[in-house]
Amino acid sequence: MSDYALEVRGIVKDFPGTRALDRVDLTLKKGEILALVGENGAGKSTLMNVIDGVHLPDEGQIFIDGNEVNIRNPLDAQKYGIGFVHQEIALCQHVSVAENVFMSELNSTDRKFINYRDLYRRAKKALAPLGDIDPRKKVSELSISNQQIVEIAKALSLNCKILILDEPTAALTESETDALFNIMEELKKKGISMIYISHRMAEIFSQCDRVSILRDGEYCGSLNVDETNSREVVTRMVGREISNLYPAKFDGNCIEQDELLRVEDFSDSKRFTDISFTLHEGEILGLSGLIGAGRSEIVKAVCGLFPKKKGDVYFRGEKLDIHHYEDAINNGIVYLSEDRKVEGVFLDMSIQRNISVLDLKAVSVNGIVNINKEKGLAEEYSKKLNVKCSTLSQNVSSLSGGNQQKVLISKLLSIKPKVVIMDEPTRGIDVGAKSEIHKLLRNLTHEGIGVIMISSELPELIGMSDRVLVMHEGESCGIISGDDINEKKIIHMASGLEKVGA
Amino acid sequence: MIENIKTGKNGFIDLFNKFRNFREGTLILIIVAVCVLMSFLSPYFMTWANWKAIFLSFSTEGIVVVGMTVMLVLGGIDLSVGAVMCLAMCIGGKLFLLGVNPWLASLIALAICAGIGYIQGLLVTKVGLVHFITTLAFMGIARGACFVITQGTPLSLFTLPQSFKFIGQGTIGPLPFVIIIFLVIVIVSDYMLRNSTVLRKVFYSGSNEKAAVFSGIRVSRVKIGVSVLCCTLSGLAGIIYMSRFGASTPGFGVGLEMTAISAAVIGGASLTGGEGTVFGSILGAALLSIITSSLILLDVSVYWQDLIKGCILLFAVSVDHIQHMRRQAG
Amino acid sequence: MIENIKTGKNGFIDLFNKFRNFREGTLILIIVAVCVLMSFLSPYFMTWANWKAIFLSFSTEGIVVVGMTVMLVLGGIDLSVGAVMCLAMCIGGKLFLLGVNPWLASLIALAICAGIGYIQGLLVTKVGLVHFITTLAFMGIARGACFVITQGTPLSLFTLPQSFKFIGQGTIGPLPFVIIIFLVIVIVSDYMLRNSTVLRKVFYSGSNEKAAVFSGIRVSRVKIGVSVLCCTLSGLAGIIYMSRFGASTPGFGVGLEMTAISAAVIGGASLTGGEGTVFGSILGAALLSIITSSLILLDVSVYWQDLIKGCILLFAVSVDHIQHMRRQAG
Amino acid sequence: AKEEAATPVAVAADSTDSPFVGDPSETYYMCVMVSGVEYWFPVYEMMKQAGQQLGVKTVYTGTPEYDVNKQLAVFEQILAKKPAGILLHPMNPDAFIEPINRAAEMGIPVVTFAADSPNSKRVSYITSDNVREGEFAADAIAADMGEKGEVAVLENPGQDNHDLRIKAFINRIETKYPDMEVVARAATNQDPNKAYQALMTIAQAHPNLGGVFMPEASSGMGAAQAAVELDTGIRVMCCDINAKVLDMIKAGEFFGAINPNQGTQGYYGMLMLYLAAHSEMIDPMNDWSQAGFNPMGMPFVDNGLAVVTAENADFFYWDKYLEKRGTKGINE
Ligand SMILES: Nc1ncnc2c1ncn2[C@@H]1O[C@H](COP(=O)(O)OP(=O)(O)OP(=O)(O)O)[C@@H](O)[C@H]1O
Ligand SMILES: Nc1ncnc2c1ncn2[C@@H]1O[C@H](COP(=O)(O)OP(=O)(O)OP(=O)(O)O)[C@@H](O)[C@H]1O
Ligand SMILES: [Mg+2]
Ligand SMILES: [Mg+2]
Repeated sequence: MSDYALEVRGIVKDFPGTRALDRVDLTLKKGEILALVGENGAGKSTLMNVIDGVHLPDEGQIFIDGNEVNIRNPLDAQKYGIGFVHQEIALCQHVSVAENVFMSELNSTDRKFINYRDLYRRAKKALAPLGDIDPRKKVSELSISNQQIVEIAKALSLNCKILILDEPTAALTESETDALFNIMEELKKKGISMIYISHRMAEIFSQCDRVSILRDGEYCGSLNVDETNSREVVTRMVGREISNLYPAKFDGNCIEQDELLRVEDFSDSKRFTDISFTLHEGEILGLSGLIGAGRSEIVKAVCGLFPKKKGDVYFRGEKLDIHHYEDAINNGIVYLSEDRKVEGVFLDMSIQRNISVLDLKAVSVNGIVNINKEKGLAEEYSKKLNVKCSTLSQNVSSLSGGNQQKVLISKLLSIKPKVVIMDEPTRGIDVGAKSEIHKLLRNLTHEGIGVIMISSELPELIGMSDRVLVMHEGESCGIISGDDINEKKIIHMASGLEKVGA
Repeated sequence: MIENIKTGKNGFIDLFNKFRNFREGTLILIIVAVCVLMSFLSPYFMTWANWKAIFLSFSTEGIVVVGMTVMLVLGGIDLSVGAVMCLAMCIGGKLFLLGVNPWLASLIALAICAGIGYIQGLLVTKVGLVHFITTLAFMGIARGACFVITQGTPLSLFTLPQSFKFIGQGTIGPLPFVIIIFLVIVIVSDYMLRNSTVLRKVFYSGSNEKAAVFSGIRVSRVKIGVSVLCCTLSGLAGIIYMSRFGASTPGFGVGLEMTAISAAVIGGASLTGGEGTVFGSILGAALLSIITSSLILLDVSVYWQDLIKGCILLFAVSVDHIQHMRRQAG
Repeated sequence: MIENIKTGKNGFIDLFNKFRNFREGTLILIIVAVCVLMSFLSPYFMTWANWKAIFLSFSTEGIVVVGMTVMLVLGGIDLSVGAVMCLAMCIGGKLFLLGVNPWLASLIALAICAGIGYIQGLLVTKVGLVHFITTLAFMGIARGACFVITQGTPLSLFTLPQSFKFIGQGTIGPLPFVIIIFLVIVIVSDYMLRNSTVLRKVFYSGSNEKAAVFSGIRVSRVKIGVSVLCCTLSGLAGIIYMSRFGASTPGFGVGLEMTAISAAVIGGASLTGGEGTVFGSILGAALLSIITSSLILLDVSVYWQDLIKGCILLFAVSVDHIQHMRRQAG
Repeated sequence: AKEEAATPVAVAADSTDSPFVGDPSETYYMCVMVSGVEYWFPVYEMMKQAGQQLGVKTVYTGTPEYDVNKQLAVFEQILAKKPAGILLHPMNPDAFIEPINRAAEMGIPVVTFAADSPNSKRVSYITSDNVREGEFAADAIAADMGEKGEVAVLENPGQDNHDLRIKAFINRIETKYPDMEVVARAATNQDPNKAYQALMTIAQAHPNLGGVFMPEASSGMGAAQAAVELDTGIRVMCCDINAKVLDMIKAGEFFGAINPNQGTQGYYGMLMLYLAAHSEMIDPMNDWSQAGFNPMGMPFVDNGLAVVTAENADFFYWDKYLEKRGTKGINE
């Protein structure tokens, strides 16, 4: 009887064009929380998919409690007590939350019929610690953050011995994240072992016992959390020093700059009311608020992607009438959605086609798309954000989560926008790339571009924003700047306890 | 007549409030509306005899619709239902003429249909063909087999024993036996599709195959099972027709697949899978039949019938859809 | 004969290496294989007369297939193509008999078809109905209109001017004019669908509608445009048939929608949108026609034709699919 | 055929081998649509017999689909085989004008049967008169109903000969029988189930419906079944027949059927083809040689029709007929 709950040796996994995993070893002690870190495309998800039987390895062995096992599909994995929270939300949209949570159980049960009343009751109980979601609702009616919660509850419902969490907090807000951590504590006390994948060092050092590092599909060692620091970990996984300092903010007072975008008392039926703000050249304006504050909705409305009742948008002082997102784009206003999979990528289309979509005219010669131009454009920006791929003609579905996000950002920047609105821009992006993107955004502002940034990661928001608009249940609680921008104040305002300059 | 209006109206309002927020609600209301309208336009419409006719006209096809619904929920499609139905009819009939006991003959026919379903399932899961093409090919194969078996001329099964004819022609009390079979199948399958752990897997697989696999569901098995079910039900319909018409016609059931799919889609099923109820599909079938026989009852010129039918259909589904959106919004 | 084999074999190998990694490759190889086989089995197969017959038999339908392909790429489906085609035929014919200049009559007919497409588009985008139901309803409406216009009996357009008959019956050199029209449309549309900025948007919309919206594509416009295109092409086919047959038959083109969809799907189009090429679809149509006429050329008993056809189809698509998978694996 | 035509007398004189013995290499094709339908079989059966008697080869072919386009393709392929003659059932009259004329130019005679292409250069057209079929049916039903009461029709709109039969029936009822009325028309498109539903429904709207007529046998089966279940004495009458219809006629569940005597269509069709192909046999006193038309001038033949009732039904079973003749039907 070994003291390893899980052990993998020499796992190799090849995909057309890439070797995702190259003789990877990994050990998971009983009752520990193991952090698995690595750059985007390092092979973390692939390794987990191999362990869960989603992908079959080309070489290598898997041991559970010291015995070699042969996992051919997720069902086998379940039998061995492995639970898996997938990075990409995989839920049945047409089906009730409750059924999604207990799908595996419903699959293996001997009972002939479903007792819905009981199912809903138990689902409510299972979801309670994470958030308040109606188990009768269809998943399609939930926001992504809530869908992520369902995904987690689903894995927990297996009451497994080994739990794999692949970037569970990427789509979660602070509060929900904390709730998740409490649960992990509980499970740990019960002696359940967990593999926790995240790009947020803070979380890793607060929650995990050990951290294992993957780089370019190769295993490069593990460290005990209390014997190391984030700097070392990052250096190991990226292979170079990363200054996790945020780039210098706008020096001087950005309000004195020319106004770039002015939004005047935007209202819709329920999600937001009387929101007004201005964005100046070279400014990064943060939008903060708890989940459901309606941040996404307001910016979508500005771009003509969400219906509004009243409100005007002025660009450089002149009024724009934006009926479709197309109009916004033509005025150099672009929006990055928080829902990568649904509102972002064309999974079954090539990288270059994903990047060129925003302004096809730019890559066309009298009505015909010029493949070389298109390729050139894609190359330029995928380099800029160094997207990890074998060719630009491979489908986006074959990219790692983080790299898909990078493709989306490339797509936005490819049209040289004047106002960039980003909803959770660094969701699922590795530390190195994250600071790259931060630098990139700041550099953009130096060229006089204005950026509006929504982020549930307060440190990021605080680190980047020159000013922050805080929202509470669809209403503005005012704009803060300078030293006012700090966690305490923002959380205070976001929970509706304080308003400034109202 | 006046009373007629009253009850009509009241019933309407009651139903309306009752069904406001329930998927099939609007469809039922539309059907009721059509019926009320018709009961003014034609004194014969609301007669028991007429309703019996309407029911008889779609009850047997209804059995096929059930299978098709499950197939659509899975995200598949079955173009071979009509041909397979006819094949069961022809095999059963031929065997009977060769002296096989009709019940045994029917069982063999059903078994063969199930077999076809199984092969279709294998082609979809193992080879990875799409349902559309697979079943399209089998539409040709089964139809061809019908012609080979019957040598192109309808087999007259005039000598079928009364006991067997009872399936298709007998009545229990006032109710034709066919309708009883139909109702039983519909009620059972509707309940199963909503509540049984086995059939729920069809929804899961159809809604998001990946998610289903991650949850440990053997999607291939589900797919094979559904194909078998769909073909077997078609076969059953064929046997019933054989018993009702006492004949095996090689050209029977051409175009049935479209009728069945239409009924299901009108009833709220989605061609992309994950959505649909047996009850809804049957309502869809009912609506189509009611419209057809209404037009005949009103002696509408044959040349105008298709046109008017199309318009009514369009109107009905639009209303249904708009209501559905409202419900989801609020 | 020996030489025949040689060239056949060589050509085969060349093609094979050439087309290894190109979507339509396998389909082409399959078709070549069938032809080589047939050229041994029947001396008549490789005759110019036979090929002319085969081409003629699918060239006009091919125009409809083009429209259907674009529709499938969008993720929609059009069941009304056959009826709309027939409608163009009937309107054009009727107007001509009423003394309208045939060219003008044809333009009016085309305009009406485009109008139908526009209405379909509006119903899909504004009301939010699915293509299946919308076009199903219009299948009935258009077909009904045909019967109303012609009062059920074919209109004989014997007096059509030679200049107009040329569209459908004329030949340029050895080539029937129909085939030339067909080739032009296919080549142009294939190129456009692969490269034009406008039609690229159809792929985006079909691949992920929401993402398309979030990329500033006016998906509703795209959808309406495609519906108009699809119906107009169907109308054009109708006009060509009218000129070729010198008649307007109300029952013409029944079931064409299935033929067209099948051809496209065999050619690699996906019913869930985002995939498909005009070239592939046309190859699909060609394969179907070649199989049909081969069986007739071999004097295969009519009973067996459907059956054998089904089997060949199944075999062909299986091979194609397996090859495709191989290619993707690398 | 030209130079032979120059010396017709010689051929006739040489009586040792009669001109009525053809060359075994001569092949005559029968070309139809929806080739699986039994209506054609008796036609071909007799064509085959005539062919054997003349010592020539016959082939049955056509397209399984109900599709002009495909039938045209088949026709073209037959032409490609350079046959001696073609017995054709054109699905659409005008669509075949050009191909038939082309055949004529190639010296391949075409005889149409059951449906015509009047504006083409086909040498001859043999059919049972569709109009008379409709009128016969009307008279038969009227007589049995005492020339008064309500009748209905089930149609297959779009198919020429079917429409003719319906129109004739309605016309006859309206003109000849003042006390009778066609109260309902429904399209059933040869679908037994649709026919079943239609008659069931019509019977509701017109409780004392006395009879129903349809131009084809498939609907007949369904309608008859409905009539049996309704049990209100509705007389079901159709054109064409099949085993099921015959059984019901014998059992008195089916009023009667009109059979267009297909066999003779095949036999005379073959003879006319042969004569047209060997036109040198004929030298009528007209300008054929100068004008260049085929001296086998027989533009139209009415092959009569048969009313099938319980008394004579036994003679119309295809399988019994085949058994009696001991042939393999269309498979040879
Ligand atoms: N289905 C596939 N086909 C081809 N390549 C693939 C496929 N799935 C993953 N890859 C490649 O495998 C490598 C590892 O991907 P993986 O998703 O495991 O990275 P990751 O560590 O999870 O990155 P992230 O942190 O962004 O999620 C990437 O280069 C990716 O492009
Ligand atoms: N598709 C949807 N259907 C129903 N409710 C939704 C949907 N999307 C979001 N919501 C709800 O609308 C409210 C605002 O949405 P959202 O959560 O995006 O706001 P937000 O302030 O942008 O928060 P987030 O940080 O998640 O972007 C939330 O209550 C959310 O649950
Ligand atoms: Mg990952
Ligand atoms: Mg949001």
